[in-house]
Amino acid sequence: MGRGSGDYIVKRVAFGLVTVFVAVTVNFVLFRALPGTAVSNLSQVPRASPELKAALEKEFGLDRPKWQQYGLYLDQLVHGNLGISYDNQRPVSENLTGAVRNTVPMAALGLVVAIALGILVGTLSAWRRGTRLEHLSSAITVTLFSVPAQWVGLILLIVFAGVLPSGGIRSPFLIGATSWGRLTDEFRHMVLPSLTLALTLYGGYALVVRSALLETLGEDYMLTARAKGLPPRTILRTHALRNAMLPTITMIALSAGRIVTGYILVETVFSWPGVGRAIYQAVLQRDYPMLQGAFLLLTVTVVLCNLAADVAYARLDPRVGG
Amino acid sequence: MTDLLQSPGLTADDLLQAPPGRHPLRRIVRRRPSAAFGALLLLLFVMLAVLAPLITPHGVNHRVGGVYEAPSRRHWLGLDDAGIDVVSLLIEGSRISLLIGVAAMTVSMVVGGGVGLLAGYFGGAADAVLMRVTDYFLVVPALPLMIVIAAIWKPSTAHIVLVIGLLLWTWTARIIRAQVKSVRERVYVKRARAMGAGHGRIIFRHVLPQIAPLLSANVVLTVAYAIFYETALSFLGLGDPTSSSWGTMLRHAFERTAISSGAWWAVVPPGVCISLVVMGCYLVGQAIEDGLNPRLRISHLSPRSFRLKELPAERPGP
Amino acid sequence: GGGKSTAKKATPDGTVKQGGVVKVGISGAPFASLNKFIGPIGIYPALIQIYPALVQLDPKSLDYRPDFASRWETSADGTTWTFHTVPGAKWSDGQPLTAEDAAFTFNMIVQFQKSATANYAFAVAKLQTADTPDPNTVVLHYGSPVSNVLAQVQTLGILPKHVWEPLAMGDGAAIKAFPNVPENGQPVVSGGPFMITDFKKDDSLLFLRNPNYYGQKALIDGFGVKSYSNQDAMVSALKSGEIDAISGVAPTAVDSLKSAGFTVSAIPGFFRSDLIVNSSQNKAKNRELLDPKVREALEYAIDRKEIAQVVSLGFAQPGDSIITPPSGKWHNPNLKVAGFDVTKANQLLDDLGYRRGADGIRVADGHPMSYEVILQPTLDRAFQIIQAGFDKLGVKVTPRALDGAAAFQAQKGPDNKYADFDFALSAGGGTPQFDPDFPLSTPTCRVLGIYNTTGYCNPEYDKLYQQQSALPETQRLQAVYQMEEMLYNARPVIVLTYNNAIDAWSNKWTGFVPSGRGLFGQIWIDTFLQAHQS
Amino acid sequence: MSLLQVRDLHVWFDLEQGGQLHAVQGLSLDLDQRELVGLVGESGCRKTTTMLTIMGLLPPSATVSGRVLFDGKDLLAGGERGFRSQRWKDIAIVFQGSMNAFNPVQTVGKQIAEPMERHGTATGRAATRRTAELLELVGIPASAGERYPHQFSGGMRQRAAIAMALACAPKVLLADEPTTALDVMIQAQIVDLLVALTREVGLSLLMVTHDLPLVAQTCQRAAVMYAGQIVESGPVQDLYNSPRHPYTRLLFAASPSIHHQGAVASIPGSPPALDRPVRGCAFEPRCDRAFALCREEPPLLLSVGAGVAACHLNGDDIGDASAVASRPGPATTVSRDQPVTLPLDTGTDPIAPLIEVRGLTVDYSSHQGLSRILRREPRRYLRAVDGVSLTVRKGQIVALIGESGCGKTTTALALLRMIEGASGSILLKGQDISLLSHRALKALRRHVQLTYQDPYESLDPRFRVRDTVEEPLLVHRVGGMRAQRLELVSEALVRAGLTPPDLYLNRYPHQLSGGERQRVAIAASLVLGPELLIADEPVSMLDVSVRAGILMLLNDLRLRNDLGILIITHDLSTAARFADRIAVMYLGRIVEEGSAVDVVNDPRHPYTRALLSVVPRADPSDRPNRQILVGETPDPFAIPSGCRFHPRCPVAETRCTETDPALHRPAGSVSADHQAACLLV
Ligand SMILES: Nc1ncnc2c1ncn2[C@@H]1O[C@H](COP(=O)(O)OP(=O)(O)OP(=O)(O)O)[C@@H](O)[C@H]1O
Ligand SMILES: Nc1ncnc2c1ncn2[C@@H]1O[C@H](COP(=O)(O)OP(=O)(O)OP(=O)(O)O)[C@@H](O)[C@H]1O
Ligand SMILES: [Mg+2]
Ligand SMILES: [Mg+2]
Repeated sequence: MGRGSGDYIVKRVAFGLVTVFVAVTVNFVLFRALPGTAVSNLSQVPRASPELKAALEKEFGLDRPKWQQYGLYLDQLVHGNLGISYDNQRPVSENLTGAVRNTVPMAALGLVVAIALGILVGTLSAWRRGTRLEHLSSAITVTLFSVPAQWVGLILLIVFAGVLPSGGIRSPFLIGATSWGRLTDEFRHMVLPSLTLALTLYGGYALVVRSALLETLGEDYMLTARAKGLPPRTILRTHALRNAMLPTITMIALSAGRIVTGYILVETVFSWPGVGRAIYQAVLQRDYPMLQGAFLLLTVTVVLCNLAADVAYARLDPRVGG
Repeated sequence: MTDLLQSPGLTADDLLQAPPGRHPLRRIVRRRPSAAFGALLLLLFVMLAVLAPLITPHGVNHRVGGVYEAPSRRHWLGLDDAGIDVVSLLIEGSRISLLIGVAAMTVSMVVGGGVGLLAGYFGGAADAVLMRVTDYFLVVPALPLMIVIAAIWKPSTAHIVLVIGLLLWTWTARIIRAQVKSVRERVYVKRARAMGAGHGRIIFRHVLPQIAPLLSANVVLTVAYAIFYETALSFLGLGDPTSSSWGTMLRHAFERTAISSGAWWAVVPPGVCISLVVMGCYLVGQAIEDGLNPRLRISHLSPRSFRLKELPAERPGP
Repeated sequence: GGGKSTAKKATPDGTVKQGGVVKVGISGAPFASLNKFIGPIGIYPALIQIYPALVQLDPKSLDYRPDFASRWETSADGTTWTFHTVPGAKWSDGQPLTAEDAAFTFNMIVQFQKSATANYAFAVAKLQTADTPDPNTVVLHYGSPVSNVLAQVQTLGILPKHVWEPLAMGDGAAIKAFPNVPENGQPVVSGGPFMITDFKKDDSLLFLRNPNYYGQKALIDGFGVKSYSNQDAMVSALKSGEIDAISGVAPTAVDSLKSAGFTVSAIPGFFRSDLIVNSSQNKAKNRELLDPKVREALEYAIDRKEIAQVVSLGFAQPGDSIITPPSGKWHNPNLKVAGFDVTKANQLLDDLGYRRGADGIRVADGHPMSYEVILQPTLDRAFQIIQAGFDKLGVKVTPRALDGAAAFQAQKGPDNKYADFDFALSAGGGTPQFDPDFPLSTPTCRVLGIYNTTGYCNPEYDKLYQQQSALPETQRLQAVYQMEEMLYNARPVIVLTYNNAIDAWSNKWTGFVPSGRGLFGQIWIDTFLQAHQS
Repeated sequence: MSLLQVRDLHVWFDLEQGGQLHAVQGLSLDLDQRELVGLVGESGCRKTTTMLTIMGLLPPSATVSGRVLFDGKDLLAGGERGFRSQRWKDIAIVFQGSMNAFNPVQTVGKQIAEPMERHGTATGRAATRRTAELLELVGIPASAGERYPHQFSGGMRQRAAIAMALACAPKVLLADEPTTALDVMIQAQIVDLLVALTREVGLSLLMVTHDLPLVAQTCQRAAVMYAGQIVESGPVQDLYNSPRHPYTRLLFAASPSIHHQGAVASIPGSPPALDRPVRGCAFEPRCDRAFALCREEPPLLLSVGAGVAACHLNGDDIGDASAVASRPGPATTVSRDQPVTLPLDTGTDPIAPLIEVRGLTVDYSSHQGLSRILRREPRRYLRAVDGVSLTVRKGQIVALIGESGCGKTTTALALLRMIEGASGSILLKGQDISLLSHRALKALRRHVQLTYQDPYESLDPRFRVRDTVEEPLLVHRVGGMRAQRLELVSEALVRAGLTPPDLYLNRYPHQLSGGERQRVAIAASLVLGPELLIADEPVSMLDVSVRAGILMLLNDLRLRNDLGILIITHDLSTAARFADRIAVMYLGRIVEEGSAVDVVNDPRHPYTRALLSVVPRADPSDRPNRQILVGETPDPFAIPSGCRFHPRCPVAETRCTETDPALHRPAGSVSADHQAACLLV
């Protein structure tokens, strides 16, 4: 790796920082282009007075010029402060933490299953190309890939009605349950949304793994490996998969956008109070700090994922940066 | 979303190796049964869309019966939550959804193609700036951003098209940039430049035709994503509520508890239609990409081995 | 306390089974905070259960009855109200609950009404101060007579002084920053029939019976509320027994719930669907819409029955006044809904000389009668019906879908001029109160740009509004009727339908007293007080 | 009995569009212990296919019959599994294009050790030790085993591939084009290594190549392959002196030889596609000695002298390879790449220079890593061309030769002002173009044209021949109307030897052979009527059989049209045969310059001498004492002090490390215009 790859990582980090800065700025402008403000929402109360409106505007700093708001926002950010949500007056970070804590286990479960399934199915269908097994798995994969997530969710809801909880993150009415009881309850709630995510996401991964692996299998060094007398499984494991993982890693990291899309839909279908719903809610409430925070979170997450992918890439592929 | 569909390492070098017949696309599609199936699906829906005004049995704005009336001889797939014929809605929906898909794809191609071309062809500072912008759109989660933009603009079909198109272009831009960068280094492009040919000539006569096949794969796939996103936006109530796209149908079914009412006919058909079109696009797009990638044709680790013909071998010939 | 016990105890007459937790599903409506000074919506129904009020609304008589105040007197000039509170009451944490708490709450809101407590300013209008001559008496001093003091003090849930006093300092910023959530297993300090023991933002709430409640204790151990963003999932949860009741059932799900053996209650609700017509004199174009005759014609072209049928499957009635029927006597019974009569509507427009152009669209003052209707996406079905009716009238309407915030922004326009929009379809009637004061205040000049959605600003009306707020009840009723009629005739809002409050619950439970805002509503506290296992 | 025997081998491939391709047609081959056999033939003769069959590595679309006997045991009969245990242990292979034979994400050492572990010949520490030994054996420091393939240069990778093949001490090594695409010097190093291995390790080597002189110089026996068959085999001496098959003779004739001033001829046509049965002799359409029988009946492989041949001429003496010129030329009926003999002609009158370059220097700025910017290290420059002076006159061919990376292409691009960062003066017909504006440059481009190395890449695959040739006209807005332009295009095609032009106008590049493509590229350069043509490696990517044709064409052009031509090449024999003047380049400098005769016959610079000594000669008896330079061209970032050649120079003295020599007339040189940059001459 040496200096070349160090350079490479430094460059990636710099790009990531630039991207985050661009995101912060663009988001700031964008959200303020939303018609209506939080104030007009919050002042829809009986006998709200112009004073209430003014009070709120002052409180949120919305009475200042936009560039000043931007400066303040940047200043806050630099100090690690995401601001206060208009919606419930709690720090955005606290709200986000709550939402993230709800989303992550479900999403992680779905994602891990999706990636594992994707790699498995992708590998099988590339390796066993032309066999009946491959045709079958490809058909299923492509079908699931083509189905909108919300629709899969609805169908699963019908199918598992009565068997698994139909929505929510936990049963809020378990009074005095044991911690084991709570755990199984939460897991049961997680099954359907995670399954929906897994089913709708794995296809994409499988297809990427498949084409990456197919490409690798056509490389000359695969022929070398065969010529050396290595058994197919060994070749697959030691030569093909590692090379095929390179593009796959990048793809998985970049698929974060798609995953978030999946979350929002799945969270809507399964009444899941996670990040996706929080963003959606924040849009409706014009809760700028919350929106900015959530977008920053997502952007940083994706940038970090990409960075992690780049680092992994650099570790896996000695050519990078050289 | 586009991300997952592009072959990771396909480069223009590979494209070069594909013999440039007059109709490579047709050849590719014809050779694969799955692609033929996809093309057939697309053809079917395009025909539905084109013929929609003629073959829609009932108006899509007219109540012809009770809410969620069950399928009958008159209404094969029953009625929706406003007493509108589902078959008619599906046919009309194919028009709207395909229109949105194609229009958003066009936007995405124009923007992404332009950015990719400029960045890839001119490189340097233009490339650096354009790519950072692209990075932003790449890392910002598309659907939330669409939600925001859809809320800024009034949700007309045109705006939905713009929103989707403007967020889908990044992948097109990246792919085209990579291709252009590679084609730009092709010897025949250098030769043209050495000859004194201008940028316009090089771009339009040499570069674009070369990346056209891959672009066409991207085109088809982008249509699929556009439809996907329209569905998602509509589902969240951010689509154009008055257009009868498949996404709107799903939203109505969702909002008005079609499932609880037992009205599967309001939920299943639009979902199936969306899936079929997306599948069609995917199969065709993937076939084009695979077909263009010669590296996919060889596998050194095939489950089968070569065949052995027993001696004596017959010698072909006279 | 017996909060956690689910044992079934028989009441003296031996028929009622006590205990159990009722699990209620609600649709949408996320709740962000339990601090009542934050946000306009969502948590009222929760707070009414935990914070005692001096008086409460009685579901039967639809009048205010003693609650924490066992009786009250009014001075002759109507500016001083003396409430005698229940002695010996306690907060859920054991601290004494006295008139001091009430006075503290009122004074705090008065003190910070321009900042932290601004969203409750309406309930302390003209209130100068509250004092406590003795721990069981609170006296409210008003600057001038106020007609709806009882309605206001019902809204003003009493806060525990020992919790809030330390926050009511300085500029009051700490008031809004207070999370007010159950912590370390301790419920939110409550004085009402229930206390909140668990709060998950935007997800769920758990209420358990308050053992220290001064009034009649609930029969159930408690109830939980869970928010669903998917109606089907909620219905399916009810069917599978995950929840016991739904507050706010979609009309489309009623049949299936009934046939599955659930009790479905559909009662007149506080919910309206409105067609707002821009009534601002600033209106820049299409000024013919300001003409009452044109509005009348348009109203005749609206098929309210069809809307009630298609959108609400019959669980709605054609509407007239902006005061909904469950408001009891405040709803003016003399207003008559204009029927669907396209001929008459056409006649009216013909009489105005608005002839149809070549495309079938009428021309008014040189321009086609073609308008834009702002609507929230959920109202598109109603829009379709209105559009069909207007079509027959030669009036073209095109939709412009916007979410709530954007819709209001589009209506009031920049500078709050209300210059641009023509129509807006909205789901009205978010009234959290039984009292008509709030709905009547919406079309006043004072709240232009704040929550006046119509641009209607009529000094005469405003004067009436000012008057009614100080009149004794019988005279106030007349004033309210007069205002309702004025609005009906001016039609800043064409009320399309009154929608039912539909709730459903499992037959395992009985004794609910649903309000016009659903099971989990905020009108009265009786909903769950009488509920028990069947 | 031979160690490896291939008997009556047939291979068929299923074609995607249906039908079968009979790729190998009854091939038989023997390889004895410690023998070094060459397998020669044009590209597409199925040499690689044959190698893969021997290794059992054919794809599933292949059908095989025949026998591959190793030590008397039939490998084919055992199927894939049977092969798997044998592979590498007994027979190992060095693949064609070893660039891609290594897994890019594994260290080279690991990949070398891998088959040892697999076959159990050495494991763990022993495998590591053996890997180190092998690397040392092929001349790579053992520590390099820790490195990744991309960190190796081309030559090192080729060596490593050989080391990998030797891992399990196989008895037979198949080397598929082991030197193609490598520089002459590296080529010589690799060949030396292989020969030494047969001697020291007792290896039998089957070397596949299309370079007949290379075989002639290294192997004992050779087999000539054509269209999936062996057409002749025998001791190399016999093949050279008395070829029995016309194909063998023509192959020898097509390879220019450095000191033989005999004519060079290309073989017309191209090998058959084999997707339909061939009647008669497969070579018949291209054969200059064909007669009626050849079209009717396939010839049988019969013993002739010490070897075998498959020709109906049945061992008639068809003349020795070097004597082609004295005989009537090959049949021209199907000829496209018509063989032209070169009238020997050297010294042209010293007329005014067409282009004159003085002190050309080109710097490339390196990619500046971010960490380097952060550390404020100065930007590094790579001096690709350092003070080059060159002159090309009308009707003259000047050859610029040198190893890969020495700056030849850069020089050419700078001449055309196609790169930034060049300094020095460039006079085109007396006018200094080094400061011309872009607008003026466009006019200049009409006069100076460049053709590129790779004919497969230099044509736009989507352009018909006419579009390609017409493009310069359109760009420069000359030629007027469509019809006139067509005329110009046809004329250019004719000049480039593509007659009749109508046959080519509407073809796409993939419908052309490599030679034809290069001709089209040349036609496109000629269409504007340039005065100077720069040809960058015009033949290095082409098959031997067509190379001569292209070179003849260039030669012809300068004679007929008074064109000045600058040929850039790394092939000394080409330069020696066709150029009037030769400039030898090393690391951005011209180290020797003079008339072709002087440079070839009286080389003065040690580098030129070394280069000349390693050029393979077609005559197996002419095996000169080769002076193989060690190492490779140094990194241009770290140009050695003093004479930049001194680290590799066999005769360097201490002063060479200090003083940078200038070009000067070497002592004792007969010609006034012969110059060399060496302190010792
Ligand atoms: N799997 C295959 N299916 C069909 N044809 C094939 C296959 N593999 C090789 N060929 C054919 O074999 C020919 C190349 O054969 P091969 O590589 O053995 O020739 P070669 O003599 O090694 O040529 P070169 O000198 O270019 O390496 C090509 O024309 C190709 O069409
Ligand atoms: N664009 C570039 N940027 C930086 N360095 C370059 C560039 N092009 C060439 N070089 C370097 O300049 C040196 C000379 O390259 P050039 O291509 O002129 O060599 P060449 O003699 O033509 O080699 P070959 O025979 O391989 O074509 C090489 O070390 C090469 O790595
Ligand atoms: Mg080969
Ligand atoms: Mg070069």
